[in-house]
Amino acid sequence: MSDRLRTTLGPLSLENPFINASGTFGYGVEYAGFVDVARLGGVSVKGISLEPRPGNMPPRTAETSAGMLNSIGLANIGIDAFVNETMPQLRDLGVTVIVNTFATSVEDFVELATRFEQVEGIAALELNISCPNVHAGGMHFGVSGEAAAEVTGAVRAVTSLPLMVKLSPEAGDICDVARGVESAGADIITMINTIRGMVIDVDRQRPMLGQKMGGMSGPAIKPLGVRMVYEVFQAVDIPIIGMGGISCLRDVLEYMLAGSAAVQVGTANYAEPGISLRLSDELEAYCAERDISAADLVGKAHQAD
Amino acid sequence: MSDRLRTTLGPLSLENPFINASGTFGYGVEYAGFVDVARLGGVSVKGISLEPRPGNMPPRTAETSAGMLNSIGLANIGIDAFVNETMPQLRDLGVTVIVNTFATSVEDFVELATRFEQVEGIAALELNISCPNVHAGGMHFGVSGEAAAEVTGAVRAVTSLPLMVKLSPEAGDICDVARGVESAGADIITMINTIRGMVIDVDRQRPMLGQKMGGMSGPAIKPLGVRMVYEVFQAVDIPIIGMGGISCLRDVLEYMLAGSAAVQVGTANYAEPGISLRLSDELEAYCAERDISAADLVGKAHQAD
Amino acid sequence: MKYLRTRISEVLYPAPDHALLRFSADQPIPAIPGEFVMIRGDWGVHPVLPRAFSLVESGDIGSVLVKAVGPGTDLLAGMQEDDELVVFGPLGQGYEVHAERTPVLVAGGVGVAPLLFLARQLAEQGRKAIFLYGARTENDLPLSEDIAEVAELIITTENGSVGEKGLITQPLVRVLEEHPYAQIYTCGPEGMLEAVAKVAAAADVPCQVALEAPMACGMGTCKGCAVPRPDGGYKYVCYDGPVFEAQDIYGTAS
Amino acid sequence: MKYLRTRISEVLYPAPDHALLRFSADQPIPAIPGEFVMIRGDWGVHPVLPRAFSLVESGDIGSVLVKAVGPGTDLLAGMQEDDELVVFGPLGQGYEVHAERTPVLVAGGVGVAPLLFLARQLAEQGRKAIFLYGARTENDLPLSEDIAEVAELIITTENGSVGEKGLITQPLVRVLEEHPYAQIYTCGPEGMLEAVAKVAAAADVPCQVALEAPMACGMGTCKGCAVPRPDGGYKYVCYDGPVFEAQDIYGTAS
Ligand SMILES: Cc1cc2nc3c(=O)[nH]c(=O)nc-3n(C[C@H](O)[C@H](O)[C@H](O)COP(=O)(O)OP(=O)(O)OC[C@H]3O[C@@H](n4cnc5c(N)ncnc54)[C@H](O)[C@@H]3O)c2cc1C
Ligand SMILES: Cc1cc2nc3c(=O)[nH]c(=O)nc-3n(C[C@H](O)[C@H](O)[C@H](O)COP(=O)(O)OP(=O)(O)OC[C@H]3O[C@@H](n4cnc5c(N)ncnc54)[C@H](O)[C@@H]3O)c2cc1C
Ligand SMILES: Cc1cc2nc3c(=O)[nH]c(=O)nc-3n(C[C@H](O)[C@H](O)[C@H](O)COP(=O)(O)O)c2cc1C
Ligand SMILES: Cc1cc2nc3c(=O)[nH]c(=O)nc-3n(C[C@H](O)[C@H](O)[C@H](O)COP(=O)(O)O)c2cc1C
Ligand code: FES
Ligand code: FES
Repeated sequence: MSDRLRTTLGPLSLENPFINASGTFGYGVEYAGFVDVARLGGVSVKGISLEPRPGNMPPRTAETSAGMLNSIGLANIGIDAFVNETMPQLRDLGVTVIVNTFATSVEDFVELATRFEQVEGIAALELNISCPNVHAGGMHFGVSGEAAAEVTGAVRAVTSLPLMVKLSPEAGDICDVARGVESAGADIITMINTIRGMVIDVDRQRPMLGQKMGGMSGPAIKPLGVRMVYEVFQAVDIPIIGMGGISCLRDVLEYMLAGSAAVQVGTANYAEPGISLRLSDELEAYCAERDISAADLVGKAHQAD
Repeated sequence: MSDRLRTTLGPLSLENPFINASGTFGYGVEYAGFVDVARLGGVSVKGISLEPRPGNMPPRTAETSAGMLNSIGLANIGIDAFVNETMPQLRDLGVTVIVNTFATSVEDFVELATRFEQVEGIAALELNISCPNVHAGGMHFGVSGEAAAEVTGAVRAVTSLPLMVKLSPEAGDICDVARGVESAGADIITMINTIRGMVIDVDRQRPMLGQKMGGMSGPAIKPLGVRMVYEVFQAVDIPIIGMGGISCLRDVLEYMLAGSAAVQVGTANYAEPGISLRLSDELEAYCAERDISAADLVGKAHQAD
Repeated sequence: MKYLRTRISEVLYPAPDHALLRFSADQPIPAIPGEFVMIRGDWGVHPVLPRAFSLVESGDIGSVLVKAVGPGTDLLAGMQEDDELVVFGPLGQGYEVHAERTPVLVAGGVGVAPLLFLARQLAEQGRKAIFLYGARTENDLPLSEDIAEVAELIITTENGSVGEKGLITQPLVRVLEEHPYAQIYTCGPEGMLEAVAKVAAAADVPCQVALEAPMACGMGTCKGCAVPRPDGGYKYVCYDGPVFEAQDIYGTAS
Repeated sequence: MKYLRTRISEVLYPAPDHALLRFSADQPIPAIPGEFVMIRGDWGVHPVLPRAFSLVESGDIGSVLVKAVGPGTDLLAGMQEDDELVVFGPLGQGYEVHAERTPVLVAGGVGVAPLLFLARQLAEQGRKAIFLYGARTENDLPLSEDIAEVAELIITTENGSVGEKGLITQPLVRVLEEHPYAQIYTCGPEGMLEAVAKVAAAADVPCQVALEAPMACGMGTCKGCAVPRPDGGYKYVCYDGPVFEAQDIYGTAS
């Protein structure tokens, strides 16, 4: 692997700009027998909470046109099991670990960050702020710049890790939220998380999912993600990691041209667990042909003609 | 056509619940030679403004996964030509005309409504509030309940026509906007309008559309529309006309079960100008088989098991 | 095999709306009957998810029996020799064969796939299984000739067009009377599995059922394929199963 | 014809990546060369829009020549006899044939479609057209045999694999010198149209060009297919065109 794909994201440096998105690649270890996980730019693990969570009532997934809904309910093994059992395996495998965390209060976000501060072998922390804040009537942290800045600032105060904050497309004003997290000390913005949708089972005449609504992902949301990355690129100076519907090289190029310095691949992992490595090879070939490095593509679509 | 499909929407009664969506069926007259336009539940004409508009820089359309973007720029012939030249043809054809209007100030919305008050043969007025309000720093009418209520109330005061207000999925809180327009006197809510997306031409390394961003429509946005109709059905008492990605009977059923008393078909008209009549026949057969009327389906997905 | 991009080497059509897809693996596939693979073709953006299929054969050649029931299986059933596939597996827990108990295999429709694999494996070990195969009509009985070669085949159809008229549980009751010291291995529609489990419980015969659930990853990572446990909490079809002891799913109540 | 759900009656493959789709119309298609139809197959949710194709034949049977360049045309070019199509048209403004001027037809690649239709129509009227056909290689010259039957065919290829090596404008210049009292009808890639228009203007010969633009409705209703007018404002390819007088598009400057 030459250096054309080396990616610098503020304090974080990656071998290549391909990160597998949280919730779509487990904890990474499950794929060790299938994919050379150490070669990935990084793995954002399934969202970790203080306590283990069993998840929501099934059915938890449904397919939509060029996309899918999920209402997994952030099922995860909890921080203890992750730190004690999973992290050692990830260190042995040489995976570049990005720890995705979520909580329903600022205090819990801070406690998670504080505890990960002691853990060896973590490349970055990613805050999933698309969750209801129980102390704010369940209004989720991701909808306003203020709420997002509050949790970002509180975590920034206790962590020395590169700090990523993951934005929700349901934000009232995505640029406002982006500015909020930047001013509060985030190093990197990752976007976009899923947007809520519903599928109705016309035979049962009820919502398909046990939880009724689920987060939509996949190619269907790509134009939304590219548009929002394009807008946020003009609103902030910190690097952006784009995602939402990436499933081929062309999608990667669109996100980079819009302003993403790196990308995350989510739903596409289900169909092809090794897709990020394939896309990484394809991007390298693309850059070699043009004798450029991937970084040269970032934000190019903003240039005046 | 039996009465199974007869649809009552507050003050408005339709032969069947299929309306062709604004901007996707022209002014209706163009299709006279292709489709029995009088048999349609209704036609929501291309958005009408006080002045004619030439539209935006091309390219104006781009395709996305299971959807499309458009940045037509609300090109239209203006109210004078519409009233003097188009309306007489629509009356002759016996089309159930829903006049979709848009403006960038409350005053202009009011003037449009006032002038249509004099025009014969209009079944309903539909306000497209997904437009920037020039007097509110371009913040569009559709994003807040307050702004939406203001324009709705002002138009309500001058029109005796059944009043539809069309909601944007980019609303900060769609239920808040729905309650706002209901309290301000709207008779019917239509939803959803397009959501902004972007496609980048990787060869030119620039946004594909002349206007950079465009409104996304088609099957890709259906889960979003169904979810929002489901939410709004619980928030208001006035009838809802659902739309967003409808292209087959199953889609129609999903929207009705979620709470739509009628539907609008948009993008699907491009591939098959007669699709609404075909779906209407299919819905009638579906209802006949089960010996129910379409109205029996409305909101059924909300029943507890 | 684990995970590969391969091509379809042969397509057979054992029944209407059914296709048997064979593909060559880079390395032999060490699979146990009941284990499955996730498969997706190069068909662009819709549908996005791969589909789960029980292995019918393993070795240098893998094969799956596809019944067309929706968008994904329609596309797969329409594929031709040389078309590209992404396949990964074998995944999940297969059947645990009991060394002494008389093997009674109960298949419903496309549930025949993993059980033909099992019947062949038993035959190789010199054990002839009793194979109960139920379907709606004679058109829903793919691979029955192959079964007859390796097992004692008993067929039922709901319309009586072939075999005994009625449901598969009728002959099952008789078979269990003749062979009380049996082990049931079953795969098929939800309703059939439950009925078979009831009969098994009543006859006090152990029963292994292969479940289905909508899946995204097939690898135990997405947590999508949850099924409630009778004792609370969830099991995951893709890695706790798809094969379960009947009572772990339906409780001992049944 | 206007608008119908029909089936493909025949598929021919006149060149690599090209398919000629023939379908039967409920009523004869009264079309003028240069007019087009919008076509979409029953391929589910992606891509959503129909595609525009110039008619090659009208009458009881309609046909279009499809060149596979992307998702929609790949799907159409892969369709088989009996597959369903939704077709509507004829749409737009075709070529206006001048009664006396020598007809000079200039086709680039798949732009041959409407011009073969025109050449045949002229032949029926006893007029033999001069048909200039340019392509990259010999593999990009579908239907040239059909043209030779009805017109005087002159071919150029960029690699010289067949006909004269170079661009079609070379023989065009010569032809216009021999036939100053001519009318040009052209269809092909943007660059070629502009070059042809230049040559025509220089020789003071009237020229009709058939344009393309991404289309949604094809009916003049969506306002998607706008092209800027040299004198400001927009023209719409689907109903002001696709055939235009060259100077209305490129101005008299060229
Ligand atoms: C472990 C396992 C092994 C299987 N083995 C086989 C096999 O050998 N042969 C075979 O033909 N089929 C098998 N199936 C079922 C097969 O995966 C589904 O039929 C397929 O996913 C349906 O996809 P579709 O797009 O065709 O239809 P969809 O429209 O996606 O689904 C059609 C119907 O099946 C339901 N469904 C969707 N996904 C699944 C799913 N993964 N499992 C069960 N139901 C689903 C839908 O709710 C709908 O009712 C297996 C499933 C599992 C979980
Ligand atoms: C009036 C008219 C007549 C035409 N006649 C023919 C014909 O007889 N035979 C034929 O093979 N093709 C014809 N075309 C072009 C054909 O419609 C496009 O090639 C087709 O729409 C491409 O769709 P796609 O999904 O295959 O590729 P896409 O990926 O959609 O497009 C492939 C490339 O073509 C461009 N494109 C997309 N849509 C159009 C469009 N409607 N017109 C032009 N470029 C487009 C895209 O920007 C991209 O560069 C005609 C176009 C028009 C407007
Ligand atoms: C099944 C599933 C589970 C997910 N779980 C998480 C999660 O735990 N934390 C998180 O931040 N994002 C989660 N996501 C969102 C993805 O990380 C990603 O933001 C989204 O799916 C868009 O990318 P994609 O279209 O490539 O999938 C999940 C997505 C899916 C499909
Ligand atoms: C090309 C195009 C033009 C449109 N113009 C208008 C318009 O003028 N006024 C309006 O209220 N909605 C307009 N819409 C939005 C549609 O009416 C509809 O709300 C949206 O497309 C979602 O429905 P669909 O997915 O069925 O297309 C337009 C949509 C398209 C695709
Ligand atoms: S399918 Fe993903 S956990 Fe089972
Ligand atoms: S394609 Fe719709 S106006 Fe021309």
